[in-house]
Amino acid sequence: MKGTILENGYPSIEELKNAHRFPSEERFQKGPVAVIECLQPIPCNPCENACRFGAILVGEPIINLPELQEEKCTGCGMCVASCSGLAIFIVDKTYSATEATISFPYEYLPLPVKGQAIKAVNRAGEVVCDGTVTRVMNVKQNDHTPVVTIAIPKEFSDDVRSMQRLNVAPAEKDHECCADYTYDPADPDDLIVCRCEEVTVGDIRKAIAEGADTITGVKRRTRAGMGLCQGRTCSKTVSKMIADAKHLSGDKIPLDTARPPVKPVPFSVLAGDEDI
Amino acid sequence: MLVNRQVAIIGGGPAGLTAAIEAAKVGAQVLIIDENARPGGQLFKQIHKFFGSKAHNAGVRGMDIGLNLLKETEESGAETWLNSTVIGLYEGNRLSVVRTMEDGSKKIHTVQAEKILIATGSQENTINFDGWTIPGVMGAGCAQTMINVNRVMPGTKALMVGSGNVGLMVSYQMLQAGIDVLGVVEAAPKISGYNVHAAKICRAGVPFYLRHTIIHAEADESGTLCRATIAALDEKWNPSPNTEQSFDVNLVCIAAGLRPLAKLAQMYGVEHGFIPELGGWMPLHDENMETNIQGIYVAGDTAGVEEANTAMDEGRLAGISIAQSLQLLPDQEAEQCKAEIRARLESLRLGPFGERRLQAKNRIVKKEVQL
Amino acid sequence: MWSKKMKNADVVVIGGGIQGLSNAYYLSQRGLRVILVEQGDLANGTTSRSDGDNFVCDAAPGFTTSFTTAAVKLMVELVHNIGYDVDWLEKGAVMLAETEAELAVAKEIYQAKIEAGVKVRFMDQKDVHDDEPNTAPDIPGGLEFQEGGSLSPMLLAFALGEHIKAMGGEMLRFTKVTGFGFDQDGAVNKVITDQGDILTPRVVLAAGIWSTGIAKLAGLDIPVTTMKGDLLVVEPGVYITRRKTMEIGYALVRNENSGVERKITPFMQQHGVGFLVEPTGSHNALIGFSKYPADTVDSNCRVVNAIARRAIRFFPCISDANIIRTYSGLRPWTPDHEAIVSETSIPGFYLCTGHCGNGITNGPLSAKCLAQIMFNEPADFDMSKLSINRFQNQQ
Amino acid sequence: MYITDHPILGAEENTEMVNITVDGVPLRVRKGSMIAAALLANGIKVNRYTLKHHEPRGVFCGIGQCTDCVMIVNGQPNVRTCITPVEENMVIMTQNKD
Repeated sequence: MKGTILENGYPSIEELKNAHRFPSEERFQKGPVAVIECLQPIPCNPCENACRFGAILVGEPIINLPELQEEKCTGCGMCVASCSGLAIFIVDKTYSATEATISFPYEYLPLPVKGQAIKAVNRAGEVVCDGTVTRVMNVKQNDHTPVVTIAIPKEFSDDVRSMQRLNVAPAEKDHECCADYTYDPADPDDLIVCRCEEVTVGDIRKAIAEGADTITGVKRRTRAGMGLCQGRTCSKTVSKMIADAKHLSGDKIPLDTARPPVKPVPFSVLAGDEDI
Repeated sequence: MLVNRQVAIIGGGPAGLTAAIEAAKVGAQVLIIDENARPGGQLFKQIHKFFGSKAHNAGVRGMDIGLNLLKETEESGAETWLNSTVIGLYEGNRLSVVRTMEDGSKKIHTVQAEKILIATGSQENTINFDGWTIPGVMGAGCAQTMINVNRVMPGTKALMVGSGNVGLMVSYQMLQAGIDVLGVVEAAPKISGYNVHAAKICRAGVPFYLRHTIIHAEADESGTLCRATIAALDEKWNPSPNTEQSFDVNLVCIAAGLRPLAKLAQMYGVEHGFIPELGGWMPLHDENMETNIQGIYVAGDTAGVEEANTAMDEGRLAGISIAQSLQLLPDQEAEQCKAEIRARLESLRLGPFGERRLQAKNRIVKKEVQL
Repeated sequence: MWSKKMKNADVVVIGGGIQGLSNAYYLSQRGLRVILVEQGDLANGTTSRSDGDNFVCDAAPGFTTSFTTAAVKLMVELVHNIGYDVDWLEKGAVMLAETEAELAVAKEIYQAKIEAGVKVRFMDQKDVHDDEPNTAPDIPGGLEFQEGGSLSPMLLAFALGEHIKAMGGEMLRFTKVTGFGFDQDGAVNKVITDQGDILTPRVVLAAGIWSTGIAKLAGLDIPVTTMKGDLLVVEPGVYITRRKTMEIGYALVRNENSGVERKITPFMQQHGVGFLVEPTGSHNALIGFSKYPADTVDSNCRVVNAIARRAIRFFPCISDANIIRTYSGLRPWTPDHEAIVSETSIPGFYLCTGHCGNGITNGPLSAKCLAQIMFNEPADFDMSKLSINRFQNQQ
Repeated sequence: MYITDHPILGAEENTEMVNITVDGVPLRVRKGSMIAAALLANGIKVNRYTLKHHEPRGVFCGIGQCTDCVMIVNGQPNVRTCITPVEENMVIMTQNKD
C-alpha cells in the first residue's frame, strides 16, 4: 500500500502497528478481539463507555486515542456499533482451522442474511476474497448500526474489513481515464459568478479594473448580487476575486451592506401593518 | 402588530433550541422564530452518530438529538412561531417578522424583546467551474437535505467535490441512500476531514482524487447534468493539461465549507471580524456569547462555523447568560453552569482538527481580533 | 498618501456622484485639467440611492419646468452618445390621480405643461385602463408624458467616470477633503485632503448631502439639509406596468402644494409617502416614495410598509409580488427645494449641489450651465434662480 | 425517485399522496414534501430558465437561500420550491420556460 492515512483515507497495517493500535499476534491467537482503527485525536469517547469490561481507555483529555487493554477484551463486540466513526472491528482468527471471522458495522440496505455468500473487501473497498455471513446483529440498542460477521480464509484476516454492498454493481475503479473535455486555462471569462443576474467572471474583472474594490462597488457596476438571492450565493466569490486581483487578504474586503428584508416578502404582507 | 417578549430567538436550530430551553426553564418568556415548518435546523439531516462525550450526546444520531430538543423545548414552555421569517432588525431591539398564521395567511408582526439571540446558522460556500450552474450540480448540504429529510434521490451517480467532514459524510449518506459515489475530489494533497469518515467510504470502494479539481460539467439535451471532468492540479494549484478524467454522473456535490449567516446582526451594527478558521466574516462576541451591542447575542454557526455539538453548547451558554442578565438565575449558579459548558466546549475543540477553532474563539473572546 | 509632491489642477471637483462626475465631464471636455476628489467609491452617496427617472412631470411650473425639459433633452442625447449601456428605457411616464380633486390638479398640470411645450396627454378613466389594464379600476384619470425615460444612475456615473479618465481627468477616490487654501485676495488656491494637497484656481463643490460640511471648511454657509426617501425593489420577472408611473401626489409632495388633500393616513402624510413605480432595464422594478427629514440611510420599516400599501392602492396586482430589498437615500434639500448651481463669495469657488429631486436628470445640464458661469459665457438659463444669493437675500 | 427504505431512517411511513400538475402534466407526489423534492422524485430537475441567457437551473442550496429553484406556483412566480411544501391541486409551472 502506498501513501499514508491522509492520502488513502484509511490506515495501513503499518500505521496501525506503529501507533500500537493493532492487537498482538499472541492476543489474536487467544480468540476474538477488538481492532480499533482510530488514529486521529478527535474529541470522542463512546467506545470507552460501551465496553463493560473496561478494556478501552480514552480518559482525559477526550482527544486521547482509544487504547485497548487486550487482555481485558473478550471480543464481545459491544463497542462496534457504539463507535460513531464506525472504526472498530472484531477479528477472530481462531474461528476455525482455515477461517477467521471479521465483524464490522454495516449501515446499508439490503442487509445480508446468515449463510449468504458475499465478496469480502479490504480497507480500500477492493474485493480480496469470498466470504460467508455467519451472523447479523441488528438489535435495537445498536440504533440502526447492524454488525455483520463474515467468515473468510484466515490469510486475509488482517486486510478484510467489510463486504461489498449487495445493491450495487462492482465499482468501476478503473473508469476510463480519458476525457472528452480539454481544459483551456486561457479564457474562463464567460464563467457565471452571480447566478441570479448572470454576471460573469469577465464582467467582474472589468469592474475591478475600472476601480471597484468592494463587493458593493462590483455590485453597482455589474449587478452581481442585485438579483433575487441578494448576493447570498455570489458575494463570497466576488470578495475573493477582488482580494486576488488586488493582492489583499480577505479581511480587507468588507461585507456587502445588509438591508431589509433579509428574505423576500410580498407587498400584501407589509401593507397589512396596522400601524401605518 | 407589536408583540413584547423578554427573549426572542431567531432560528430554531441546535443553538437556538438549547438557548431557548435554558432560558425558558428558569422562567424567561421566550419566543423562538423559525423559517421552516419544523424546528431543529440542520439536525434532522444529520443521520449519523455524533462524536464527543456522553455530555455531548456522543453516539446519538443528530436527528434523534433533534427530536429530544424539540421535546425539551416544548416542556420548557418556550413559544415557537414556525414558517415565520425575521426580515429585519431595527432600532430598539425590534424585529420585523413575517408570521404564518394558523389559517396559512401571512402577517407582519413587530416583536420587541429585551434580549435577542441570532442563531441563523450558516450557508454553504461554492466553487465556480465551467458548468456549475447546470441542474444536477448542487451543494453537498443540499443533496443531504434531499436524501435524508425529503427522502428523494437527487441523482443516481455522483461525484463529491471536497473532502472535509461534510463532503465525507454526505458521500457516505449518499451511498446509504443508494446513490453510487464515483469519487471524492480534493484540491489539497491530503484528505481534510476525519479519517474515520474517509475510511467508511473507502471500504465502500469510493476513490479519492487528491490534488484534483473539477473543471467542467456538461449537460445532456434536457439541460441537466450528464458528465463531469476533473483534472490534476500543478504546484501552482492550476489544472494541468492532459490529466483530465471524465465521469458519467448526474449529480455533482460541492462541499467547499460554510460561512456564517449573520445579515441581521450586521444590519443592527454588530461588530464583525474576519476569522478564516470560522468561515470568514462573523459577528464578534464575548465569553457569554453577547455581542458589542448589549442584549444582542449570537450562537452556533452564526458565531463561527463549527458543528452541531458546539452549536448546542454555545446556545446553552447564551441561554444561561440571558437568564442571568434577566436576573432569573442567581449569579453563582449561572457562573457555575457556564464554567461547565465552557469546559465542554473546550474539550470539543481539542486536537488538531479543533485547535485552530479553539485559538480563534479565544482570540475573539479576548478581543484580540483586528477590526 | 498619493505623493508628498503637490498635485496641480485647473479645477478640482469635489464629489463622485452624478453632479461631480457631470462637472468633471464637461470641464474635461473644455480641455481643463480636472481632478475629482471623492471620499468613497464613485456613486457612493445619493446617486446609488436614486431612481433614474428623466421626466418633467413633477417639475414645478415656470423656470423649473423649462430647465428640466432641457435637462431631459440633454440626458437623452448623453445616453445615446456615451457609448456605455446605462439601462436606458425610453417609454415615457404616467401620472395617476386618485380622486376627482386630484384629477383637477392633473388638469392644471396639463395646462401648465402644454404651455411650456411639454408633450403631454390628458387621460380619463377609460384611457388610463386602456393604457395599462393593471391599474386599479377606480383610478379616475391621469397624464401621459410622452418624452423621457429612465436609466441606472450608477451605470451612468461609472460611464462618465470612464470618459473623464479617457480625457485625462484624474479621479481620486477614497480621498477626503479636509480644508482649503486661499490667496491674499481670498480666492481659493488649494484643496487640502487627507491624502495630500492639490493646487488649483477653481473648485466645484458637488458633494450632495456632504456639501454643507465641506462648504464650512471654506467658511461658507449653505442651506443644504437632508430629506430621506425610501425605495423598494420588486423581485425580477414580475410585470406591473410597462413604464414609469406615479401618483399626482408625487408632484404635490415634491412641490409642497398643500391645496389638495390626499387620501392617505396621517402617518403617510407625515412621511410624504406615495406611489411611484419604475420598471428598470434589468427585469425588475423600483417602488417609491417617501419624503421626510432624517439623517440616516437605515430603512424605516413602517415607512416601507406604508409605501407597500400605497403601491397596492394603484396596482392591486402588486399584492403578491415580493420585495427583495429596500434602500434609502438622503436628498440634498434646500429651503425652496431647488438646486444651487452658483458662484460664491469666494472667487474660484463654485457650488453644484442641493438637487432636491430630479438630481440625476438635472446633473448634466447643471454642470453645463455652471461651466458657462465659470467662463462668463452667456447662459442658456437665468441662473440667478439657482444662485446661492437667493438665500442670502432672504436673510 | 423516492427513497422508500433506508438503513437508518427505516421504511417510509408517510405514504399519503397529493395531486399536482407540473407544466400541465398531472403528478401524484408525497404529501408534505417540498415541491423541488417532489419534482426530483419524478425526474424533474429543471425548475426555471434564466432571463438573460435562457439557461436551465435547478435546486442548488436546498434551504431557501440561493433562490435558484424558483418556479411559478399557483400563478405566483419566484416561489422557492425547496422550502415550499406541495399541496393538493397545486399548479406548478417551470419559470420563464419560453
